[in-house]
Amino acid sequence: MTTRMELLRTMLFMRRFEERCVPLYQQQAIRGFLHLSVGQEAVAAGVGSLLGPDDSVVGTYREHIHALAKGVPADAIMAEMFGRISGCSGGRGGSMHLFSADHRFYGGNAIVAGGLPLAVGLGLADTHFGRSGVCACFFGEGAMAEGAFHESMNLAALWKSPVLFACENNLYAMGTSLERSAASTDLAMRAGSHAMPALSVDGMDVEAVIEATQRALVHLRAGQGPVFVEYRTYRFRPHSMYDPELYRTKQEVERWRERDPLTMLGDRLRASGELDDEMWSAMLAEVDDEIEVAVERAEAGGIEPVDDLARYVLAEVDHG
Amino acid sequence: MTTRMELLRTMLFMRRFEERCVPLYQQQAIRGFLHLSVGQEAVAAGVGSLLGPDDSVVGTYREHIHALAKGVPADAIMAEMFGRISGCSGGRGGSMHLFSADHRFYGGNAIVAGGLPLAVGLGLADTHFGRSGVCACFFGEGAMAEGAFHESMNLAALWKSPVLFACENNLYAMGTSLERSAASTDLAMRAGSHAMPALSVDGMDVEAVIEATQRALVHLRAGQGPVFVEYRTYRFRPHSMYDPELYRTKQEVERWRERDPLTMLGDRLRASGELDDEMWSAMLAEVDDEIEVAVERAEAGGIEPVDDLARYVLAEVDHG
Amino acid sequence: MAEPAAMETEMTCREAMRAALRESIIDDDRVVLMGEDVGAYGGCFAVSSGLFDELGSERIIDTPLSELGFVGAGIGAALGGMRPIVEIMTGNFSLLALDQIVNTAATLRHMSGGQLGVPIVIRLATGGGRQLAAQHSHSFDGWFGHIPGIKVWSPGVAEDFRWMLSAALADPDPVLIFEHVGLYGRSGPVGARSDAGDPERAVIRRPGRDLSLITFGGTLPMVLDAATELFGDGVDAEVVDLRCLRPLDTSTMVESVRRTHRAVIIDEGWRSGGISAEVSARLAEHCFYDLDAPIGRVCSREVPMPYPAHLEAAALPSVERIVEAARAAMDATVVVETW
Amino acid sequence: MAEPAAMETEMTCREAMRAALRESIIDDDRVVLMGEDVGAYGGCFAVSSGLFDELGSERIIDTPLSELGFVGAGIGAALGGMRPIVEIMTGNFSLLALDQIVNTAATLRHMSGGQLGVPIVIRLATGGGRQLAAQHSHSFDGWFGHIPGIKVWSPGVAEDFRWMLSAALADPDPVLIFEHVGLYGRSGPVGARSDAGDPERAVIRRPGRDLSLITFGGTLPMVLDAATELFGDGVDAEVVDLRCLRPLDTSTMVESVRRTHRAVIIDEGWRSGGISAEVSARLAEHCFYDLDAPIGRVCSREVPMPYPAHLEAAALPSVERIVEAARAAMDATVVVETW
Ligand SMILES: Cc1ncc(C[n+]2csc(CCOP(=O)(O)OP(=O)(O)O)c2C)c(N)n1
Ligand SMILES: Cc1ncc(C[n+]2csc(CCOP(=O)(O)OP(=O)(O)O)c2C)c(N)n1
Ligand SMILES: [Mg+2]
Ligand SMILES: [Mg+2]
Repeated sequence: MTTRMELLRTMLFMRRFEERCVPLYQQQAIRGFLHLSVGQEAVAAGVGSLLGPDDSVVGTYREHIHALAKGVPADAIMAEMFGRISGCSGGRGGSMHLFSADHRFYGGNAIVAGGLPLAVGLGLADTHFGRSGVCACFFGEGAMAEGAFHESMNLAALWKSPVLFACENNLYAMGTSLERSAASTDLAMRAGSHAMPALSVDGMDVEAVIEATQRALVHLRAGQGPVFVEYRTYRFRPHSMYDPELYRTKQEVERWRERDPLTMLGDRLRASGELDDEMWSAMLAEVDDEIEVAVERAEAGGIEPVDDLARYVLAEVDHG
Repeated sequence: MTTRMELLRTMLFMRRFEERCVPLYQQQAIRGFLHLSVGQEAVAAGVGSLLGPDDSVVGTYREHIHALAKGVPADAIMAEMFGRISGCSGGRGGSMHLFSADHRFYGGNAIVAGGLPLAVGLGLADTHFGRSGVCACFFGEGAMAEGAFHESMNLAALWKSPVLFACENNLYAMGTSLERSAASTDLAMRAGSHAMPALSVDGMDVEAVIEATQRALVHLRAGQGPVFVEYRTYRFRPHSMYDPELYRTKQEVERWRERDPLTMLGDRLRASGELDDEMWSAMLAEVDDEIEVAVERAEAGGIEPVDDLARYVLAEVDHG
Repeated sequence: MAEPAAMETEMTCREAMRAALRESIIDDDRVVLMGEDVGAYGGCFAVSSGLFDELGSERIIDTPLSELGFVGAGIGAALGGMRPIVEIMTGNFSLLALDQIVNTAATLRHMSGGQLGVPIVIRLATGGGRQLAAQHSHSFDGWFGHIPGIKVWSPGVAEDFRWMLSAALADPDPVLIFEHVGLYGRSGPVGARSDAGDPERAVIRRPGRDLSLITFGGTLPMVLDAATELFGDGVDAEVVDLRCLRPLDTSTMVESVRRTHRAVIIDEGWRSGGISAEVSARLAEHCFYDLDAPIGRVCSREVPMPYPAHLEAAALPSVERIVEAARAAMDATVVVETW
Repeated sequence: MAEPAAMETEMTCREAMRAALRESIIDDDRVVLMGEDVGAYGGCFAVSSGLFDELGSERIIDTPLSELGFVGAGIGAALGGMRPIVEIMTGNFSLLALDQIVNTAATLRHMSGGQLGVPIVIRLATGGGRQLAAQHSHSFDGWFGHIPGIKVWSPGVAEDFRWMLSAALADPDPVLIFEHVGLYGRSGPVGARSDAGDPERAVIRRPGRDLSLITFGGTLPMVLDAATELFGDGVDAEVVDLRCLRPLDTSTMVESVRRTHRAVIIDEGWRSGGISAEVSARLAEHCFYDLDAPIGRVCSREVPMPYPAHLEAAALPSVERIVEAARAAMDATVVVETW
């Protein structure tokens, strides 16, 4: 079992890692689209703490912290955002396309809901080969409007594919709020209509996340088919670095910041005497040092020679 | 109000019209894929009896009787299946692509669930222009697995588009039974999850069909948004003319034939003294005569000159 | 009525399209703009920014993430008498809606024997150059040119961004407008509509005698730059802007090549089976006896778009590659790119 | 192990593919067949008939009507170590799954820097000629040839129906196999696998000296008929069966044309932007100084497929049109079809 202090550190690392990306983006060390999860750390950290090496993860374009949660090293992620050959996708993917076969981290998918069918298939393969893994598939509430969501839910339920459909409901899909994009905002009910258990949980409270996910995993690991969990969360920052945030008020963001998952857990740990200011400062310093190392390593990474451009379109094997 | 005798005649016409297609197909007067609705007449007849000229209909590849129900003349439909220029689509569409702009009959769509988004848009346009029409959109239960179904349901509910989602649940999609293709076989519950009223009704009983549809239409015509109705029905014949029917037993078909919508209504009319053998024979003869006229007219129809092949790819107007 | 545009103003392609959208929606109550985040967010590429506040949510319709659904709904709305402008955020996502475009919008008129038409306009951002990697950077513009029953337009200058939309809305058939993301920020002169010409005719953007550089959309600026560079070297290149990829204006390009006897096609799409192949094939058919050199093609390398700047730049057409191909054509050889 | 095939038997293309499916599934427990009605129904075109009863529902998986979903699930299963054969009932429906094919299957290896491969095989029935009209008859085979990261194969003879599948399953990348519905009932000799050759190499089905007729898949039989007819007229045509539309085997076709100096391409897809354009462009690039006549193209007319027999026949390539185009090539002219 992951301790509460470990969870706090994991979330802090995620937070600082992503906050560090902001100036790097402004300095143009990181390019393309950059989607941060700041505010949503409890979900990735909580779910991630319950997954093992045999389990797989499918993420979205907002997947840095999910990759971290699955154990992908911070420097490989940072290097990827820098487009370096030492990146976890060899520099070819960038922020939206992190991959690590070794960690069973299958992306990194910039097509909204594009990863869901993959998760069903990954689960199918685990079942087919009698392997014990489950697949945690993350997506936003906006993805639930896509046909791919429904097709995947039905297929998974029909085939009892061990997929945790982990919906991070942060209330917005870019600038479109859930009420403006969904006739029914009761996400668990919609998911449940495909004959699978569906729960909703406070996604700002990492302990609640863990408790709900544990319940889901019992069902999943018993081979009883997929489970849907709605994690109610919020992103504190814009959708991406380009977003003028015209669609929500500063006050709304402030209200949600009061439920910052780091503060919520931190306060509990302080109350129980497990954490004090000094420990916090030490943790912060340690985390920041680690991140700085990741940044330095990323900067030091080589870039792929242009002559290699055509590599990896097809496999480099002789299958004649 | 359509009388019960009129409904019986409508269903009889549909039945005899489609049964007449079988030898015509064997004689190769009708070609391509041919999907008959024999057994399902109560749905098209019942719903059709409640639609007016301002209402629109979107069908599938199994749409002959829906076209009839919307008032498209039998000879134009038969001529279409013959590929004649006098056909309701000028001969270009065939059995799967019946159209009649005059009757607001928008196909004839051979992509499963392909018509549903269209229906949402037709409803949107009616609302946009303040017109009173509603759109009756027919599809099979198999179509509910397609992403297009869910996207359309959500869009319609969100936009309060006046669409009657008329699901003809005949238990099979080609050879795949509902239990084998849907994790949840509770269709109304799945539809209802998109925040719209959803009913289930005996689709073999035309009076039940009418009653349920009337309720749906009250909601629709009041501008309160879409409604889903599941009509529980059965096709007595193979999926198309190619189907070896390996997936169901003769006994199952026989059991459903006991609930033949024509017999059910006929028996009631006999019981109430509205129908006797003589009237029935007269009706049958009259209907068959009409159908024979349609066949003769179809046979007499011209074919489009080959030189016209390129017509209708784009509009023939000068918009320079 | 929206105010008429002043004569010959300078504006960015983004502003030009915004003005066109605004005008179309104000002038014709059948017109709406619908798509993901076109409204409250202000448009992913800020094209429709401000319109939601001005014109309201009934005319600027934010849709859920349902590309297949809302494109199909747009088709239905067009059948019902509306003139919907459906925005698909990028051409990459249009693959989700392709069934509705190809199997429905493109076929309805023919299948119905001419009874039904689908006057829908679909706008799609397209192209690379912004390090958005393999799921956000591809150019499917030319690929859509394969489909009968639709039209495919591609503005390359601010003037066309300003005036193609109203022409598309006046067209009774489905028109897809591919807008290269790299052009939105570029400025150019915009004249009166009547000067814009038929959007389905190619335009000579630079006359020249020695060879024809044939292109469209996002690569037009770099082709003009290449022509300038070539001119410095004594090669007088003609630049043909196709503007419309379906139907292709064969005669303008054929006439150009009959004058210059040499051609290089520049297309940001992949080479194999792209629109560059069709242009080449047509020239070979019509200009077989006129050509003094093999036809060159400069396209994107046949790889999913890589993220890092140096690899992306290497994957995309460039002034350098265009100049090299043009020089090869002048030498009557061809740079055959093998991938 | 499935029993080894007897040497040189005669079988229909349908039987050949069925034998290939059966063998692959029996021999390798990573392999499954999944798709709509492949199981209990026996396959829409009866290709998999009997396999469900023999091999069971875990290996012959009937899917719901969810093309995007089950193609994506197939991709995921391939990532998970399976070797799924996903059947899409007809190529027309593949447009619903195109996002998964193009944005995921084709990009994953590249995006992940070579870590992940997608060894999926997608089988699609294709083509017209059965009066199935505008939503069931189109040939998108060549169109898919535009996409880097996938392979597109098209068997034209029973031998290839028999042996392409195992080669596709052995390939670490996504392979699409387009099977023309008009071929299923045709018979041909089937030899041992080792004789089948690399499926990505074009094959000369009939050697000839006067001109090259280049084709693949469903049009191969009529091209061979046309060659026979031409031979009666004193024209000795070589017939090149491309077999693989991506990667195109440029050298075989180029060598053929360097020998014959004339070429006509026959493709059931639409002409504009089809694979015929790419073949033409490559020949123009490689054979510019070898060609004695413009390259001809015989394709489907650029219309959504009409239902009536006479119009469908007029829309599709025919022996007559091939012979006419070949004669024009012999006269060093070209029949330019304008639509
Ligand atoms: C198929 C597709 N359509 C549109 C987009 C553009 N887009 C990227 S993220 C996004 C919003 C997604 O919202 P949600 O699923 O709630 O996830 P969140 O960003 O809130 O984490 C949109 C519209 C896309 N990437 N893919
Ligand atoms: C997108 C798509 N996939 C597959 C098919 C092939 N197909 C035609 S009808 C059919 C079954 C549809 O079943 P259902 O929706 O229940 O309607 P029914 O035929 O029972 O009326 C299938 C699989 C198709 N036409 N379109
Ligand atoms: Mg969200
Ligand atoms: Mg059914």
